[in-house]
Amino acid sequence: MRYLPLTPSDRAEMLGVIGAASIDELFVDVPASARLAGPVDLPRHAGEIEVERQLAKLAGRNRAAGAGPFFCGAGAYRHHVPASVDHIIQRSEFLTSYTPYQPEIAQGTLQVLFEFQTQVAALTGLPVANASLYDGSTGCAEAVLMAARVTRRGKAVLSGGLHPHYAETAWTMTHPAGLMTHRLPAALDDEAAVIAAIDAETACVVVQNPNVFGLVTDVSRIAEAAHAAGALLVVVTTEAMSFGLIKSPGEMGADIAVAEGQSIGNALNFGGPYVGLFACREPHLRQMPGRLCGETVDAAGKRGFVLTLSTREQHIRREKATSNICTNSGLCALAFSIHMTLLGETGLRRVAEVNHARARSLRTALAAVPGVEVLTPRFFNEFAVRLPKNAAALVETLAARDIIAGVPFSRLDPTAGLDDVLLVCATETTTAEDIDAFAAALAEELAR
Amino acid sequence: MRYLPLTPSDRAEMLGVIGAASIDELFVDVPASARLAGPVDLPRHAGEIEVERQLAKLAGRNRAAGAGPFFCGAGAYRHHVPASVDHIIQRSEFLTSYTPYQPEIAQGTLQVLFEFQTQVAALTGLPVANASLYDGSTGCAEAVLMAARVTRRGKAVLSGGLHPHYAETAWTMTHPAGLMTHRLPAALDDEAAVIAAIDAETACVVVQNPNVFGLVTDVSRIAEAAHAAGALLVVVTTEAMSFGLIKSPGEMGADIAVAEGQSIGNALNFGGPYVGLFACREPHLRQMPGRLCGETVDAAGKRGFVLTLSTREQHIRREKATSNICTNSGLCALAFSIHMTLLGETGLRRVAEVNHARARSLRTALAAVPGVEVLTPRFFNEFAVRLPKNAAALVETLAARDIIAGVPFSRLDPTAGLDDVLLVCATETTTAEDIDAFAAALAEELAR
Amino acid sequence: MSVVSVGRPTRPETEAEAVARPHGHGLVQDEPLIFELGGWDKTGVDMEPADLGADDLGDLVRGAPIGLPGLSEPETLRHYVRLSQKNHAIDLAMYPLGSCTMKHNPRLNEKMARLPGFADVHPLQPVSTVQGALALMDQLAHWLKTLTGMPAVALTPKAGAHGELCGLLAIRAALEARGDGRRTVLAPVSAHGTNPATAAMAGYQVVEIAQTADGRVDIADLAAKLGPDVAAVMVTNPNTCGLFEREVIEIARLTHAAGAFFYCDGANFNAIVGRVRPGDLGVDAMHINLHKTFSTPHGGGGPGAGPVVLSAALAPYAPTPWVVAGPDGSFALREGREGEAAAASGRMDAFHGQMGMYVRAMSYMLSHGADGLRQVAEDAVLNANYVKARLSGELTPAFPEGPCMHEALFDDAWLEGAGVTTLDVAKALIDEGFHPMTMYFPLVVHGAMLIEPTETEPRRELDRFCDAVLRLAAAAKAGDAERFKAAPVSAPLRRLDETAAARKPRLRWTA
Amino acid sequence: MSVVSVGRPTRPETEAEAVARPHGHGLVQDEPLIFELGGWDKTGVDMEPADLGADDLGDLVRGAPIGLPGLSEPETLRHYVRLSQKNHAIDLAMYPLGSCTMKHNPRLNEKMARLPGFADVHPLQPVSTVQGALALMDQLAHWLKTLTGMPAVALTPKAGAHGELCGLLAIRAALEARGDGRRTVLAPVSAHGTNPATAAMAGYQVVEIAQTADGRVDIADLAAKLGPDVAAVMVTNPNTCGLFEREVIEIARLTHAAGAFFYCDGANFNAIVGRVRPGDLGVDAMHINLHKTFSTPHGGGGPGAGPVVLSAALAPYAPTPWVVAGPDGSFALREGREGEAAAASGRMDAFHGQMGMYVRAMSYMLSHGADGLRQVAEDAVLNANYVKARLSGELTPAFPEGPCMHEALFDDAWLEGAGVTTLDVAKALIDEGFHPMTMYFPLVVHGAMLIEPTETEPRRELDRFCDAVLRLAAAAKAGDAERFKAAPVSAPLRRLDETAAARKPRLRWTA
Ligand SMILES: Cc1ncc(COP(=O)(O)O)c(C=O)c1O
Ligand SMILES: Cc1ncc(COP(=O)(O)O)c(C=O)c1O
Repeated sequence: MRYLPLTPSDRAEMLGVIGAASIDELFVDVPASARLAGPVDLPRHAGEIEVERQLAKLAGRNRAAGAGPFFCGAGAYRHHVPASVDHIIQRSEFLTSYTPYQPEIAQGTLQVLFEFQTQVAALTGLPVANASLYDGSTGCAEAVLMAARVTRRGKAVLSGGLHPHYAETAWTMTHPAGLMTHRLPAALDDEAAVIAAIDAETACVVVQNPNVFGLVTDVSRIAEAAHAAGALLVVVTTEAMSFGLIKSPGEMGADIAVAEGQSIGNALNFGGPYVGLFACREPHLRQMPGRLCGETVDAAGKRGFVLTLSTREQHIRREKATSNICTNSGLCALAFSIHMTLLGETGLRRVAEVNHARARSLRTALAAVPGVEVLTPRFFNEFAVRLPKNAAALVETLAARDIIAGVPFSRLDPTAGLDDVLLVCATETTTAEDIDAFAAALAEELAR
Repeated sequence: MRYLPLTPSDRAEMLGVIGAASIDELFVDVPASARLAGPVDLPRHAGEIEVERQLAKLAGRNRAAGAGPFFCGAGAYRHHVPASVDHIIQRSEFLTSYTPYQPEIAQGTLQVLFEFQTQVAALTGLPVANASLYDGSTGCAEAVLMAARVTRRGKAVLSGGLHPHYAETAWTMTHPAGLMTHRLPAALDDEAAVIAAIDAETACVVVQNPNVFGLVTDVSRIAEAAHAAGALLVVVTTEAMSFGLIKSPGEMGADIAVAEGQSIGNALNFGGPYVGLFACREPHLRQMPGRLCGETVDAAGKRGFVLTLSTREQHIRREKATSNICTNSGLCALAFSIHMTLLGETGLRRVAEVNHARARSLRTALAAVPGVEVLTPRFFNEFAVRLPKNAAALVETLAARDIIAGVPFSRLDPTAGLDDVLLVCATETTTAEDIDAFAAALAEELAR
Repeated sequence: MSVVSVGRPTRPETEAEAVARPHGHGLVQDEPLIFELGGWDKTGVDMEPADLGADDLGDLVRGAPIGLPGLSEPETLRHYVRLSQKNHAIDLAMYPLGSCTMKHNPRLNEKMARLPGFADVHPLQPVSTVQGALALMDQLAHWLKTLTGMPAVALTPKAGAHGELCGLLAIRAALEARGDGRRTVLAPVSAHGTNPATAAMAGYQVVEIAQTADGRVDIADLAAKLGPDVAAVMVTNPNTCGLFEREVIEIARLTHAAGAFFYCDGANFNAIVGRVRPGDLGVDAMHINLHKTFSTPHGGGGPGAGPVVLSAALAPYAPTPWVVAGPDGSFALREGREGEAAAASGRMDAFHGQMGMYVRAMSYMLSHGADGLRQVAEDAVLNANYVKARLSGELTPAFPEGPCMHEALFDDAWLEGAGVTTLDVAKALIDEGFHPMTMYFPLVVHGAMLIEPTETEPRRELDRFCDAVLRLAAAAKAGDAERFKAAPVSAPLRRLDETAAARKPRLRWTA
Repeated sequence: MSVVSVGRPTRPETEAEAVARPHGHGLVQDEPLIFELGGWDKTGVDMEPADLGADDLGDLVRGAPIGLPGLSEPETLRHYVRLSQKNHAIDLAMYPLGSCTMKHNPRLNEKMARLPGFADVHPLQPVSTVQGALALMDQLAHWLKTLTGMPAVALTPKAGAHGELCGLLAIRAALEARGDGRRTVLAPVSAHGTNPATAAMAGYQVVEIAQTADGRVDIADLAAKLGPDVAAVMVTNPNTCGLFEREVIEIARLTHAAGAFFYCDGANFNAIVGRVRPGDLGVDAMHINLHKTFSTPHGGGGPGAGPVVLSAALAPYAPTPWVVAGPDGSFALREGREGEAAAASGRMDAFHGQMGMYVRAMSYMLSHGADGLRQVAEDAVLNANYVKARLSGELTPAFPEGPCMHEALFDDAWLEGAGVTTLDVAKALIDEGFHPMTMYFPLVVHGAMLIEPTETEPRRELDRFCDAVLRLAAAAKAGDAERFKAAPVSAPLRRLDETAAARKPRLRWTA
């Protein structure tokens, strides 16, 4: 076996040093009834050629987003990641290291995390950011838990513009601790309803911007209402690229900003691994979940970085920890940070503008298709359209024509009664030809 | 431009430090008539997305060997290269370093070269090997030049089993210096003719083993004859994987062994870059072309490695150098050495045996096709067949059926009168299904 | 270009110089923060500007400077390559962090995960266009179920701790389904911090179970604490002392008899994979860290993946989404609470979990096969026992009797009177070229040193490591405490002041 | 796993310690040779054994042990990753090797070259199945011809020196075609060693041309030496002193007037790409090092690629194979001496040259475009002149008058009396974290130091480099020769004994 360096003679000699007659002797503590006599019923080992063949065959049964016209967004976005990002994250020193518990030999990872935190703070417009969570959806749940700790209240108001899967994840991860999630019905713009739902029990209000229908809104009125009621405002962003064009959560009054960072540096990966961005205002720092990297000096006075404030964490505080999270999204955060370093402010704004422009071209093209109604008035790179047909069925029809037309809203929430709503997205990777092909095929199918 | 770090203000400030008013002032030495006023007539710069699209489109117009049944050999071979090989050679420290002229900060490359030389020496069965040449074909020409220097004679006898492109390259690179290449007609086995061609002017005899028809022979009788006449025997091997199964050139009396190392560690790459292996007997060491890495100690007595015997080389000896080669095949040699380290003797022998077995299965399958005659009695992983039709035409026909059937001999030497001969090859990457598909399609086409 | 080496013989080194330059050291490039590299108006990404402005967005457009520097590609490469060289890594030397299973990360896995058919696929594409992805998830599920002897698995948890939560939520849902509102989870003191933290997140109170002198769960104490309010017993097996819970079947029996569920922390599954099936031990739920046992890279802190295998009793309470194999060989996704998902315990995250890790784990499993995985467990245990045997003469094993499993635990009794702590030993190991072992965990042992070599360490590296530890032991016992206090001296930095960092946190760069 | 950091404050470093540990140093793993790692019966490749033996091969089967160790994949990774860290690299810091053009190697190039449609294609596949490869070669040819203003290009040479040979062989063939047996090549003393070595290989005698005081070809001497036996004049432009040959048009005129051909060594094309076309200067043949100007990686010594652009007079004598574009947009290969290839000068290598490098170079060219390539030349020249300007106060520029092109040449006059040589300065630069400049080349300058920053060096790195050189200059002038003699002290090894290596060569490992 190519991954196992011990030779039969190594094994024999080592057993000798140990003083064991056989390897079985080392498993004596296992109850006899549970010791398997031989290999389980699975195939035997295989060489690289064979493994590659099997997996390539499976991969070949998926339609890669880049293989043709493609318009899915709704929480995961196809962006171009520069080749150097993937090159760097594959360096042994980043790929095969652990969480930086021994800072003297982990300054590479630690400095990256410090830079990452600074970038996330800048993007979200908030003063402190952590070193990553699993993804945006679990980050959203953590934000609700954090708000409950900060406010010592038990209710969260979730806007109907929040991604339904985020709302479900928030429910799953917060209800066992006794929190109540008040989820408003799916709606393009429910500012009034959100404000109306805030009460004295409300720990936080969770809104998404741009929301799941792509709508970009000014959430400052909600912020005011929440703050007036002693609640926190959590702003969720599923499309991190929008930070390059849209006012930041911090600028609009968010107390906690949560984002899915996949768009920067990370591939679609059928949904994971992704990277959760998490930032908040300074006073709440010690209620933050996840790892934090801080600056310090070494014994010779040289600047260095360490994981810090770990008394918030499970390995110190155990059941009193701010979260149970341990392994998080280190390498995805690295990829995010590298891509962001390549972009810089100039590049980020440029790419964000291109996304917006492509989405507007897409809107123009789809709006011209008879029967299609564009629902979202202001958007970044995705928006909702109403179709004269069931959206899921239409998506399947177009997929058969090799056009991946977007995400039917019913896929996110089958109970919302929005079966005719389709969410579409365009990014810098979308071409004019892609858009033309989509509009033409859509027009044809709707004309049938 | 993403690869250019200077900003406009950097440029302005730097011109100030230099004391130049404009960049044009730095080009004053260029005759005015030759200063281009603006960019040449080529497209403007392009982002990664755009470049990737253009190149992927071109790549898509080539039939990758791995995309279906594939049987080409004849000097380049499709083998499986473990994923870790390509991973390692992309490490910045290997990829972006220069020839190791400053040994104190190049021990990584130097130790690899020392290990490479040792591996090549072992494989070829000769005591000294160099740090690589461009490829097998230019190595073959260098061997002829070296033999002429060693023997102070001017004629090389080239066996008709030598790859015709090697023979042509040898002619191209040696005739200007006044050497005579006596190239025997293409023949499956021309031992007698080769021996007969040796005379007192003969500097060397060049034979290939396995030869271009795949034939494996015992070249010791030719060695004896050459040595008796005071000539050297150069043994060329285009399929380095065969070293795992076939007696080495050194064991059969070669004075110089030249091989194409592509098979180990390197992709097909449409013909290059490849890596030339070059080894010889000790007394001829100082006539060797190319770089040599040797062991020494540092000022603290620690073992280290340096480029050595460079008085043979162009940068010291100029027109008296043993060759003009400067940049060679460093990274391909690294890939070769890593793959060889992964294989080890056990793995090399195993893979070589599998190659042989697959080729024998291929022979069995093709021999059963009516009208096909197998010409090569003893082979490693490739052999020649005679078809009842023009081989080149048949290869095109089968290509249209997505089977890459091998190399028509006429492609290598259109003048040999062997238009009905097809060279076919199977390796560890060839499956039983590939072979069946080939044999079936061939039978069908021949039956037409 | 060529360099003429004017061959002036170099003069031999003086003794002073030889001392000043410890062997095996090299220059490490200093590297400022990206914010200090002056790239405020640079970018390393070329893109034609958009043909339209964003004026339709009015004052929602971000006006104020964001504060993000950019770098050209050459500068970017240098920044990160320089930083990378300040890290230790598995690929550089042994990384014996107990409980972390720092094993070799095969490069084939990386290559497979990057196939466009896996990497460039959207989680919400029509199911008809992702049949290969679903097939792979189904295959992974089959392997995990077969290896554990369990009937079901929930793939979506993002890491071990998330898997723990998933398992406890299934237990909670199962109890609620029978109207049972139990509020306590029992767990030993030696448990990893995520266990109590997760139990708290899941709404449970944690009660600790005592440990026996030989490092296992105290069955009598367990039996005494089990009662009608206990929802689950959480036990790590092999446990965090590196020992197999001999009485595990009895633990399960007692737990079930009390109407509770048995959650097993499977972080240490590497010790028994292919040799023992948790399903045969009475386990109801167990998370598997794909980033430990199944070789997906730790990446400096993730991503991981924490699938949870479930017993028949818990299977209906798995979270959605999950893959359903159709009779025709096609696959569907159960995403909502329809049909057999009516009792699902919720959704652990937005999509399907960690697909990128599934591919890597599958690539690893196919490579090893049933036979190879069994060998993994054997070699992991052999390596740990070898280290234990080689070090036991000088160090004090926490549990000298009997074999350990995949990791060897020592306490700091051997340092008694030396003026050297476990921390000092760890830092001194850095100067020997190794990553330190896990220290001060588990909490049940004084000054714990937990050494997990994993099966991918060759004999030679184990010996180098043991030799280094034994050298350090001799130095400590010889009274050379100063060396330990000064350590590390060969790392890019000396010891870092963690107290200062926490006292006045500086968590981002400011101008 | 988690680590409790028992926050004992670390004690401040003593002064002695601070000195013993120069800043910016780290541990470098020692690593034996693969032959010393004990892997005589190991392998890192799994493959089912063949179902047939090789008995049909009789005694041609290799019986005796070969002597090749094998290693498992984890051991292999470690071996090479450890070794790699002993190398300097562009990605680590400035690598100002004059004449080598050590510029950034874009990672997009690497990605493109690995597309299966390029990497996994056999050179002898039917032409109908490789139309994309031929199209790429045609496109590369178009770019090279347009950038140089030359009508033809031979792509197949494997590196610069091979390109020189190709060019001289075309010249030779052209002369032979007119029955002209000239036997001399003229080249300046400053020429790179490959020039005379190539001329000798091509069967020519080399006669040196004198150099003027301002570092250019002495036209009078050239004119005097030109005669009926001169086949070619080989001149590097910009030349190896980093200067543009002001009289290049006159050189061409004189050469042609004497019935000879003008070969230009194009290794320094980076200085003028997009700003000057060699075709406008009267050049007949010029090789282009794709691994210099067009950013394909040097890889520790290759592979490179050395396409040769040719004038109309030489075009018929290009070597085969070459690509022929059909009117229908398809491509054919001219492989033998049919048709317009009747006069071809032969075949430079077995297949089509360095396809892998063509893809990388094309990726680089498309990225830069005509505008970006022009900027490349400008920034390369700007950076070199900046270094020259910053260092000229303390060092002695070999040719102080006027600007240099892409590299700045200094002699060692400034070291006069300091007891420090060019070699010492080079080794001392290693301790500053930089790769030394090219030293002792070109031969026309005493103790030459040739500094080529390239356009991919940021201002900040140029300043770091200049500061370091100026610090060293101050130290040398202050009489601190000892420091220079001892250098390097911070590299993985001290100075190596090259004399001993050559005296009794040990060129392979033996047991
Ligand atoms: C015993 C044990 N349980 C649980 C965990 C948590 O796993 P993860 O880090 O994947 O969340 C760990 C990992 O450190 C562990 O060692
Ligand atoms: C001026 C000059 N000419 C020719 C060459 C030879 O090029 P190559 O190394 O690609 O053979 C070089 C490279 O070092 C050079 O600097």
